[in-house]
Amino acid sequence: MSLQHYLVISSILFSLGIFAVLTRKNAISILMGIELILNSCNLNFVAFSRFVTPAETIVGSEVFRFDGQIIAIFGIVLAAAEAAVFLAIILAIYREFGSIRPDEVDTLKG
Amino acid sequence: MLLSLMIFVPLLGMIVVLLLPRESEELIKRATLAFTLVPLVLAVVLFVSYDRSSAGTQYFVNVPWIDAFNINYHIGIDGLSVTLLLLTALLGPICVLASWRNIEKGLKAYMALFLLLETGMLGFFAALDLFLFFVFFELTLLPMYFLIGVWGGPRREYAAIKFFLYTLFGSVLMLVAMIAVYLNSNVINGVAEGVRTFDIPTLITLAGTTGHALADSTFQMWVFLGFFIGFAVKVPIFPFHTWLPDAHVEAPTAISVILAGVLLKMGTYGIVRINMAMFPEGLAIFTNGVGFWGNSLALLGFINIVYGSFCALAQTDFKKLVAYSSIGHMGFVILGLAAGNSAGINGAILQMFNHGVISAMLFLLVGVLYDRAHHREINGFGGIATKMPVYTGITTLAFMASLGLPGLSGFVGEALSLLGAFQEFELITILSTIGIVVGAAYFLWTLQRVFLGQLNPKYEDLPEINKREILTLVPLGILTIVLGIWPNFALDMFSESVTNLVNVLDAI
Amino acid sequence: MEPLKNIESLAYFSPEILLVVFAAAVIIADLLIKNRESELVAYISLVGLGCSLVAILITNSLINSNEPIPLFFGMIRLDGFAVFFKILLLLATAATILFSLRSEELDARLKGEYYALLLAVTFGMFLMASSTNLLMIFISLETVSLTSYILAGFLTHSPRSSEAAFKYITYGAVASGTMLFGLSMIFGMAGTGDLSQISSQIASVLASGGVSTLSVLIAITFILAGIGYKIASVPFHMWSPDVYEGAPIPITAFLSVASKAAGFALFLRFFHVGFGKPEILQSIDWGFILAIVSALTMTVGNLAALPQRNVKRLLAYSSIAHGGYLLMGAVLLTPEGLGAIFFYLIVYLFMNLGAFYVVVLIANEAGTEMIDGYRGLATRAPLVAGAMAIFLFSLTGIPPLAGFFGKWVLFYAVIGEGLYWLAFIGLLNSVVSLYYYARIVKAMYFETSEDTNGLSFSTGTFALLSVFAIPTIFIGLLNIFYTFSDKITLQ
Amino acid sequence: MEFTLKTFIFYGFALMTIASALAVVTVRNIVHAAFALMVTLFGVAGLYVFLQADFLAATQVIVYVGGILVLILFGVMMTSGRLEMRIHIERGQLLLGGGISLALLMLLLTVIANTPIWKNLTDDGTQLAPTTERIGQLILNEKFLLPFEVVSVLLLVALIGAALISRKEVRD
Amino acid sequence: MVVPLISIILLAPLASFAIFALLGLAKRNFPRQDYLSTFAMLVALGCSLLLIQEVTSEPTPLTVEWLSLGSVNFSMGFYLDSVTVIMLIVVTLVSSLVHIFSIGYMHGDPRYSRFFAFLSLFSFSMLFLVVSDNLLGIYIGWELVGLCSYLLIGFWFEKDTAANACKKAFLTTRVGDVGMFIGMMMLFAEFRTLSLYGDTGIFEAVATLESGQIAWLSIAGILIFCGAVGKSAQVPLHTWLPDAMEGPTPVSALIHAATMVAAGVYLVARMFPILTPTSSLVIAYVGGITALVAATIAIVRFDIKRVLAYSTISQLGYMMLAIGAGSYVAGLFHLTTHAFFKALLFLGSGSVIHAFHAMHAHHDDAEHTEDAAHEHADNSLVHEHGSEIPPDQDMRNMGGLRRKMPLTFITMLIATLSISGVPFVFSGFWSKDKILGGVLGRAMEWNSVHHYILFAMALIAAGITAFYMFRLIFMTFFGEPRNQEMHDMAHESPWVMVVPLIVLAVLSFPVVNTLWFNKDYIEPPPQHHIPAPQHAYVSPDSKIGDANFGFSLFGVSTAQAAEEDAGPDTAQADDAYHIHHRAHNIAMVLSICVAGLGILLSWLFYHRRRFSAEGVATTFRPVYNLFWNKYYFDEFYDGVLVALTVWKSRLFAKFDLSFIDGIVNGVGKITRDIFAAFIGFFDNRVVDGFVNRVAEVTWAAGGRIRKIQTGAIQTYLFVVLGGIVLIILIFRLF
Repeated sequence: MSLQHYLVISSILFSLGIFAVLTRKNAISILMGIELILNSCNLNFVAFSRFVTPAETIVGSEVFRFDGQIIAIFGIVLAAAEAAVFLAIILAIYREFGSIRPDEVDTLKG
Repeated sequence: MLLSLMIFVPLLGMIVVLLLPRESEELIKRATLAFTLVPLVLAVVLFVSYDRSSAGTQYFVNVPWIDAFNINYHIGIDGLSVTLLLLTALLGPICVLASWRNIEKGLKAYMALFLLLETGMLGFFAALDLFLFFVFFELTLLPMYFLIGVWGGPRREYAAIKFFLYTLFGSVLMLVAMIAVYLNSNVINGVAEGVRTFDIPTLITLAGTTGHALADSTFQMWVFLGFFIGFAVKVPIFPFHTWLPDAHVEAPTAISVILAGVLLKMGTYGIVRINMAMFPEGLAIFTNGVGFWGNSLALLGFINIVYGSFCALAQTDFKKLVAYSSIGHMGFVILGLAAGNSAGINGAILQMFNHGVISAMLFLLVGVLYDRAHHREINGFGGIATKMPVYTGITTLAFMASLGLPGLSGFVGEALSLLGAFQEFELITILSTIGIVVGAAYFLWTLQRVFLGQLNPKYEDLPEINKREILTLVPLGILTIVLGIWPNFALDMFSESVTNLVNVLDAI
Repeated sequence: MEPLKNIESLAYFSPEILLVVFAAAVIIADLLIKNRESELVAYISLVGLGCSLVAILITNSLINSNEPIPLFFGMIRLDGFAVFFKILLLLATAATILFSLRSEELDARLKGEYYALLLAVTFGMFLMASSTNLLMIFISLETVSLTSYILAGFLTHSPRSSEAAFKYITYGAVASGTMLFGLSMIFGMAGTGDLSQISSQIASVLASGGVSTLSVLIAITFILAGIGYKIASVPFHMWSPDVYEGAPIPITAFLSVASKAAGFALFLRFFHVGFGKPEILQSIDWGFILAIVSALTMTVGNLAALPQRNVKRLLAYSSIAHGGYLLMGAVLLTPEGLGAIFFYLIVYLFMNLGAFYVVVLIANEAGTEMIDGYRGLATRAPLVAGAMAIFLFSLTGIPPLAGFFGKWVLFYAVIGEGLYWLAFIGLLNSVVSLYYYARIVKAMYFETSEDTNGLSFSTGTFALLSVFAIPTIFIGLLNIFYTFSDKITLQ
Repeated sequence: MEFTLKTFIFYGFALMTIASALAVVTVRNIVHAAFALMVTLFGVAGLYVFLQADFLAATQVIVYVGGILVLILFGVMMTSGRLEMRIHIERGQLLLGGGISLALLMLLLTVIANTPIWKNLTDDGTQLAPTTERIGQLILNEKFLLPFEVVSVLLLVALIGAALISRKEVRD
Repeated sequence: MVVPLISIILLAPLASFAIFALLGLAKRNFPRQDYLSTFAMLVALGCSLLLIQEVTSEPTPLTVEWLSLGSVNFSMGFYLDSVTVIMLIVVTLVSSLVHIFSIGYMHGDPRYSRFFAFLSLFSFSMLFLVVSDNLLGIYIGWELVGLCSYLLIGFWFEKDTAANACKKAFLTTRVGDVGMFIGMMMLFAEFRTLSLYGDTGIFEAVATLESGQIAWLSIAGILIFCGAVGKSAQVPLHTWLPDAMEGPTPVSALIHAATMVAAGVYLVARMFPILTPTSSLVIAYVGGITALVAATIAIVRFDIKRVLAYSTISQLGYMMLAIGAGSYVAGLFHLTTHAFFKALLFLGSGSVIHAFHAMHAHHDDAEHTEDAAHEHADNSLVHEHGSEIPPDQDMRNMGGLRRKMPLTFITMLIATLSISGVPFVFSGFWSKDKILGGVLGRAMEWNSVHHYILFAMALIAAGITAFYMFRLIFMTFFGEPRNQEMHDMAHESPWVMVVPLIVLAVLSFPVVNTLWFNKDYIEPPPQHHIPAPQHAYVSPDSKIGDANFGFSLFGVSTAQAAEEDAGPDTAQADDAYHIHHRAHNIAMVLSICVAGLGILLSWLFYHRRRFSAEGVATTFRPVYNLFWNKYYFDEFYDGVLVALTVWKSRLFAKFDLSFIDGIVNGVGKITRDIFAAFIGFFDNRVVDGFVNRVAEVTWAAGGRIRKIQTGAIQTYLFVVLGGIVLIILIFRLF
């Protein structure tokens, strides 16, 4: 369970997210891909927080390694906010275009 | 002060004209005329009061402008610039008069732009700070673009943008070269010390200082090229010339006059002021007659002469013919400059001035005819000498001056250029004389087709040239004759400066 | 200087706080006001911006030029750099609000939310300009992005607007996700989120071989995706034409100026502070990559602008190109480069906003965004046409307009670093750009329209127009604009 | 590394995460995909636990699974009558997408392989103190107050914005 | 006194023109421009006569600085020696007479005033040319007379033939002028000055050249001579002069007989000191060939003015030959005598034409309608050369006029006798004889084949001259009228026209001319690069020649005079004198013989009609054709130049059509059709095309980039992520 394990997992998640984003034909699936990407980032932060960042020693032997974790928390919050707005926009798109296929929303081009 | 006043009076005029009500056209015209007459008066004053015995800059003003780049509002005149200032200032009111009746729409904007243009041109010839020089150089672009584009002929849009793009392309290279010069202006023996400068006189001195970065011949060569292409577009030198016929054909008469009379001179003036004075080493690479590039500048002059002349011969549009003849005549300027000796450079500068006067006349004359017949097809006329004897007389004068008839101004510059060039480039000069014959051919042929022969019945009622038109032509005609008889009138102004320049060039 | 703690920081944070307070005030006022036509909320926003400006100036007087003040345990930093960008962003926002007042696209009933969002996005941008911590960088970026998505999609019954928002958020989310991944890698390499510490840490691990060059490079490139998308640099620019075209015009103007400026603030701070150390540059010459990116950006922007018929879209490409010009200065790492960016941004602010303002006016009066709609404008509305011509030629960089001086300082800085090739490409691009800018001028001046009725505008319109046009003429000619940036450094 | 129960469970979680993520990007039925995503999120939460980020693991479950995922499902319900995605994906797009993803994966793996400071950092088994309290302090009183406040503004904006945009009809 | 006098000489005609031009701008006319111009010329004539007294033995240039270029200066000034004064008097005298003649001849022309103004301008230019002391000044005058010639040839510009002729004249001479200019450039490049006289002048500098350095000087001399070839209508640039007869006849008399065309001779004489053996020989040969060619062409012309034109060319060739052969004085002497009698001949022919004036007007009308028919069909440089002769100039329409116009007849007869070289009483004999003697003398002295050939040419030409001149007289004045209608209309000209004829007739007698030659008035300048015997020879030549001529007139033996004059000189000079003396006697005899033969043949052919000219023409058809077609010079220019570009068949077709055109037109056509078209094409397609291509590529690139912007968001994401991969890979590669 070394750092590299986690990093490999997160890399795979990231790549899968990218794959989803690039190939899925549904806006919501793209959102899911984005969530995968964000999760992989968070995993990275937490892993680094655990293994890399210097520990802060508050009392006795208690060791805290936090920066990464807190970044990850904010990451989750941001993901939530983004998801909310994203879905709102998907609804608007659905209303205007009657479809949430990303390749059908292409009136602006050239 | 006098000089600044002269440069900025037209700008003031522009503001005044813009504030005038659009409907009062007479007022606008008169105001414009007044605001162009002021620079003329001032130019005459400068011309007369200029101390001919000293070659140095006079009437200079040097105040800081943009400290961050050590840019100064540095203006001043030497013999060369005062001559061209006079030309510019003279053509100003003439062009206003030439536009008196035939601007049908947007008179106010036209006059305002014209005044702006005049400020740009005057400033350009007076600027002694490289940056200022460039700004004024470019300042002429915008008004010109609009003047051609709005008030021009059927293909005006194309002509305007072509003019703009070509010139901008050239000036972009100039800008790079300019920055390079500035950046190296404080480097001596590889060490940067002191402040950088755009001051042209200072730079000229520095470029002659041994060990200075500006004096390095490779550096000079590249910078020379940068500036040269920028100016070459303006002159225009083959192969950067194709904007000129289009611009001329489409531009209204007065603008053609300015274009041929002044704007083209900006290119050659720049070559003298910057390329030759500042980068003699660079110049030498292209004019020393040695190696592959050694004859290139003279060759360009030759190509311009022959190419322009033959193109002119092929034209059937009167104005286009005159436009191509301009290309040919500017070739003599280039040839003379390439010679780099006293006769050549003096001749080239004189040719600049003379060509300004003569081509202005030619375009005015074409305009007179166009205003009456509403076309410029040379073959569509014939025999109009019977109907318009005075017009024919003046045209003959202008043609003769342009084809280099001795006794008229065109000859002196051309002859001196050739005399000078022959000392350096014998074969090229001899070949260039073809231009003299072809020049005579196309002008005489035009004269024949338009004026001689049986009167074309279509033009039975062609009215003779009127007083206002004569008024625009007479000063130019007088200059043509006076300079033909007494060229020292102009030459005196700049021959001292040229001597200095030649000394610099000879030192290389 | 030791980072200030939270409470101590508040005083220095007052401009941002004021923005948030006024955003809240706008929402509350909107609830209270019954008259839907009232423009009060807009004026409240303007007052908020004014107060914020005053606060910025006050905080500016508190900082010693050489010593930036780290706030909130070093999360953000108050320095001349931040102050400059804040003022710039504030002006852009104020202009956007004024545009919005004139715009007829926007739904009058949603004003409260609209202005509140504008203030919020400004708040986010302020943070972007002052963040010195990876977390803050990301959060501020996301704040701006999210708000921008909403603003771009603000037109409720416009498919174009919704599409713009959709593309924007999809693109933005992927880009920011990628960036976050990159940030996490940097975090993992440096073990800290603080930029200045990152700088030294990365330098030392690179030196010790603790990380490979490639790893840092990949991380930087990932981060570049996020920042590059904000400044619309190739290859991260593709959202911008579509979004600019679809978004309400004031928002387009805002995005093209403010968002881009904030992006550059972030870019400069991140790269110059985080990776500007010579040791890092020795192994990873990201300046060179970005120089190529910059050349590509302006070329693509200018070339793609050539065939456009829609003025808004054309200006979108144009602003991509201008992003490319700015990027030239950003890769230099010299005081000249920095000063050039500052100067260019000021100029760009006026000329680009001015151009967009004219687009707003024409969209309102003539009901079109197409170039054909500009035909004969010179006779129908001479002053507007004149101002537009000034803006466009300034964007081209024709003297004596400010745009020329902006380009001048940029190219000067670039050539000063010996990047002749880059300067040359940039200048050629200026020539190309003339062509499409001139097409609008051509339509306005050289062509005539069937509709010859004069367009009438209010005095206020002309006043606002001149607020943009006059600086566009004069900024370059005045000495002071070249010198103020001397004091501003990035540490 | 010894093969203990702990490692066995770790690998289980890892496998679960990756497998379900794979399902997220491949299954045609979008609801199935959403459920796969849920599994992934749980998996990641499990990994957090392994990393001794207890508070974070909880947050992951609550916010992600409880919030975001539900939101996504709502989105699915509101936008599509049919849950099956019978949309043909062009082979080219698939190949290119797969290529780019793989390339990125390769790059990232290269980074991991080429970063010595990340090597040999194994879980030393140190038991960290529960993090919740300290996190609370950091966020509310110390270093992370500013991000926290900013995020609150962000959430407010997102709230307003989402409401604004998704609203079917503007109030009249 | 010199400067004021010269100034008045120059300014008087100039003022006359200036008044016309300035009033013209105001669209007015001076009421009596004719009197004004004539008066100005008379004033100039008076001043010229006064100048005779002012010539000093050591002439010095009177210069002002004209152009100062620092290191190089150009000065303008006057140089007054005997040659100048002679030229001044010839020019002012002939010009005055032509002015007076024109008052009658041009009466009633719509552009009457303008004609006189142009004449004034011409006189000014010619006088300026004559008095200039430097090459630049000469060149200025040189071109100005060309301009006036252009204006006056094209005076009746409504006629297409006139319009073409004036252009052709200007352009053809300009070709020569360019050569001259190149020569000037060579001199300038070497000596840094264009002044001829004085310590810094070219002549002084030439004297110091080593003999090894004169190869280029020969070239320069020949190039300068090119100017004279153009101006003086020497082969091969002579074709413009016959066409120039489209101008009013007084113009032909003044410009194309007496003055301007002689300026070439004057120029060569002025440049005498720089001539080298090579360049001298070239000049002499060109002159000789011209003399012969033009004379043979003149035989077969029927247009009275064209006969005179070819005669002029021929006589100018004579002069060139003389100077080229070193007979400086003889050449100038012939210039003077020729000026008078040829002016007389032209004015006489003008008087004849004037007699048909009513017909002329009638003909004009006809031409009008005809022109209107194919109005402006002629739009190219090429024009169908007007080979048809105006009826009032066609000698075949004349005959028997001696009774109708006795005064004209008598004066013209005197001139004809003079030009034919009828001995002793007529000036032409003496000048021609002097040339022949000079050439033969040199041939014998140097034993030079070249000069023998030249002598033969000159002699043959002299015979032919006598033949065709009498042919003219016989056809015009003797026999029966061939066109009764026209004959009936003919009448003697008014006094204002006849008086100048009489004056000129008087001037055709040697008395007037001899006065100057008698007093050693002309001193030939030294030639530094002609071998020594020549040097010793030239100086006595003039004296001996003059003495010989002068004394023989007064009935004193030439030999005696020569002995007295030559006095105790070196043995070499003595030798030279003897050779010369012998040569002169031989030449005189021969010249009288050929002149007599020529006149006799002419009498037999055209008066007695013993032989049929047509018969001879048929017998010697090829030769006749050669003459009739003017040695195909025009066709040659056209043909050769066309051949460069047009394929063979077309070339032959043109020959077959007897397509007559001149060099200018040929060049013009080629330029128009091929060269300029190519350049125009080049300009449009290649230069512009390149730019356009760049623009297109740019534009297309814009279109490509646009295509990437598909509007589908996933495409954009591909670009983003692909871009990231690419950036990394590219950077990795470097």
